[in-house]
Amino acid sequence: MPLKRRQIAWRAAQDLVDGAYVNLGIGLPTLVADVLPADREIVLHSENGVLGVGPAPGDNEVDWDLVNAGKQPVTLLTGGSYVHHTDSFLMIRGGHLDLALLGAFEVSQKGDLANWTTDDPNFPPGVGGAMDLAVGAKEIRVLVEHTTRAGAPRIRRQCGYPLTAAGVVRRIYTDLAVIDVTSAGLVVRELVDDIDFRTLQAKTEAPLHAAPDLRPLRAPAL
Amino acid sequence: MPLKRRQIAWRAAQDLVDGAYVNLGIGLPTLVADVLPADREIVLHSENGVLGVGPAPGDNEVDWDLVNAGKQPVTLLTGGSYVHHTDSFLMIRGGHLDLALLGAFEVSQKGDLANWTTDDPNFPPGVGGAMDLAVGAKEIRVLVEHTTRAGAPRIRRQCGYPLTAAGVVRRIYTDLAVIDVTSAGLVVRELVDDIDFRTLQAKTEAPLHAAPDLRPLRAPAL
Amino acid sequence: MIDKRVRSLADAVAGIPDGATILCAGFGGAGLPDALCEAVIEQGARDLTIVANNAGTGRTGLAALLATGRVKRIICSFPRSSGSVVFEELYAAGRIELELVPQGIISERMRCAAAGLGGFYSPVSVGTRLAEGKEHREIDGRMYVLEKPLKGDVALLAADRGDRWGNLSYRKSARNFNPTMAMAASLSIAQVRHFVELGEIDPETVITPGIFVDRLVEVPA
Amino acid sequence: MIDKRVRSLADAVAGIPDGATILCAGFGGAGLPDALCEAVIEQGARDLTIVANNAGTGRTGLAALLATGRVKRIICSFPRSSGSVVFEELYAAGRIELELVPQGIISERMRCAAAGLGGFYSPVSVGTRLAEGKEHREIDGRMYVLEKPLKGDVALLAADRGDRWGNLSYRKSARNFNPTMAMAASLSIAQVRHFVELGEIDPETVITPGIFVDRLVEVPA
Repeated sequence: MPLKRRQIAWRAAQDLVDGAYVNLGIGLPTLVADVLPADREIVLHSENGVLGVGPAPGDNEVDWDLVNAGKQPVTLLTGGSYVHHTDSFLMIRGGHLDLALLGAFEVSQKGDLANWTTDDPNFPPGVGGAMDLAVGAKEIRVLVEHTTRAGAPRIRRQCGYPLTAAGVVRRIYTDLAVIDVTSAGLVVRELVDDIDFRTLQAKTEAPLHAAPDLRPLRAPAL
Repeated sequence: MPLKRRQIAWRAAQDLVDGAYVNLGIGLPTLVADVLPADREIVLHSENGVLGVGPAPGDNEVDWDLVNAGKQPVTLLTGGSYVHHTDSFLMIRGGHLDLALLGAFEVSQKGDLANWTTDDPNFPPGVGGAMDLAVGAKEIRVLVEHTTRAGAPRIRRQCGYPLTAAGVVRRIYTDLAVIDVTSAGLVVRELVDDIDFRTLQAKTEAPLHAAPDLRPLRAPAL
Repeated sequence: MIDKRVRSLADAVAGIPDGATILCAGFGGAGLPDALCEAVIEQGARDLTIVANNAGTGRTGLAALLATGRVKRIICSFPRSSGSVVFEELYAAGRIELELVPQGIISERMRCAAAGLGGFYSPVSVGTRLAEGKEHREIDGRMYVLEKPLKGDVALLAADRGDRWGNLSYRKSARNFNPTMAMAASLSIAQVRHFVELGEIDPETVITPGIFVDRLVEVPA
Repeated sequence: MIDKRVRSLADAVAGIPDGATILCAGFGGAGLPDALCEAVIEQGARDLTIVANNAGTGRTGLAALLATGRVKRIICSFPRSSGSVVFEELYAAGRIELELVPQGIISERMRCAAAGLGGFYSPVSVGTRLAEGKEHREIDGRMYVLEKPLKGDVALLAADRGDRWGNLSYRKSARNFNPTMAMAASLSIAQVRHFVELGEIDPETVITPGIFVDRLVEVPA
């Protein structure tokens, strides 16, 4: 079974180490805040000046002065703090974040990231903090559905959409697999149970390599 | 009678308008904080991150966490605030201060300012915030004794010491006179009672012009 | 005596000239000076350039100002928020110019202006379409583009508390662009939820010192 | 679990390598990490470059570190404070290099490094000896010099309160260079007067967020 969106977020969250400073981009990555491993302290950064983002508030706790990058209400962990936008992006661009988890339209086999415009003339482009994050965080990982709704692959030889940054993505979490971007190409580390490697390759434009220790990709029901 | 140092500060303080944001440099200008006109709210800035510097503390109120640019203990006015150094110099360099009152080794007839090094090889130079202030504040005025202890003029055709900034000084307050730097040269606006213009000129290397409405320079005993 | 408080929104936005560049704070709805945006509609300035992170949502606040057709150009990072219907209509009709700037670079360019600097070298956007036409330079083995200061004629701000000196404090993520925009405009105007007495904001916790604020008006939440 | 608190000054300064560039906060005696400076003496690193506003006073703290002869170079704005006797002796004897940088430019260069930028154009020092050898550029009719980022291997900080995440708050003008230096070094070490529980520093009034701090040690005033 392909993972649900929340399960993709859960899988990405399992790789976060205790004490890590992690930015969550809008879309899929935002879900990570609600599925963090309970045994670790992970400090989530939101580009709009929140360090120490907590889980979504209960219905009675919503405070519209406290939102995340996707403008959804969040909470603040004990120990968290607020900064203004310029300082927030100093954190981003200055290499102070260990990791940024970002959404994508497309990722190339070389780790190129395209997530800001589809060039649809009827639809204004929106870059937000994506370019700042893509060049600023110490490491970039992407959370993305393996294909578009129409079935087109999002992991490509070259990005068709305009780039956000070149050669920055190190790991890709999809509903079907966990894939590392390496100097030897794309290496599949984990694959969901009911899809074989060949089927995965068919849904992926760029060539894939199976890791010697290829493992099943499984997530709890959530 | 030449003015005493505190009287020079008092005279400079008389020209500060209600609501002005004013930086005080080290040395003579620092004294201005204690002789402000009581009928105006003037917000004094100290380069080390204090906005709203108050008068010197009483002996029992000294707090070594609250000092001015000269590292002397000060107080904070109600309404004052603290910022870090980078923001303090953003205020300075970004033109947010209406006025900086600075000390000087020398000032030229064109408003060149020299106040950071005498090139004495036995004595390290110290620039501090002088260059930032000299180019950043909306207006620069200098408080200085008219001559050195040895009697050499400090107001010169050209500065002999290395410049802090060129062409920035607009008004000079000395123990003998108040002098404006204008496109037509140095214009004496006020002169102490017991010195005539010719004597003042003799103590000044650069040529002086008497203002049509030259007035006496007087200050209370303080 | 310093008293930057004004009595009405009309007084707060008085004198904004045609052709002004207006920095408009806020991230989504947080810290958004919606009342001031609407006051600018009444005030009447036109041919405006707006600098903001988003392009307004719904039909109120910034979106209402856009809907007047008096904004010729918007400089923002993310005009694509759900509910940016007014902007999308204007954009599709070719009735508004869009300059898209990465979010951190908008903020840094405004800070650059505020700090009296002439420009800075940024690694952001290198190798992308947004770097086209920008001066490139390699420094210590990394490629950068030159970014220029972005100064406002006016800043519209939203804060939680403000005193007569113009000192401001914010709540939580409503801080966002407000402190930087306050520093980067010739005329900075804040709507605050609460006027407070001088000294009520702890000097350690003033986020925007009054030196950066010219007028403030009380607009209860 | 994040816990950046260490038990001793020796633990706080462990591992500083020879040849390190150390950012040392403080303005005069306010916000000066004197105990950490003295701990570096015990720790033993040599061939150090110190970045600080002043060059130490008396015979303790930074001055004591200078007196060991293990500082080859100091980058500062004002080494001339009264009581900078140790520095003056070393300087007169030609035993220490001095790079003099305007105070705001030291601070801005460190921020530039902290912010991941490649450099900036500054109007400060134009037309003076301190601009000699710097790249000049006219932008919009004003002359600027190019200033480069200044990054530390280590920052030594002094704060009032600190918690296990490394969040710091300061008192009054003891804030000075501390927040910027905390951001600009690979390893930031703070001496704090009081360890406090997580959450005791109001999130609105954290001045240095813990992301910028690696170790903190309690040194009561």
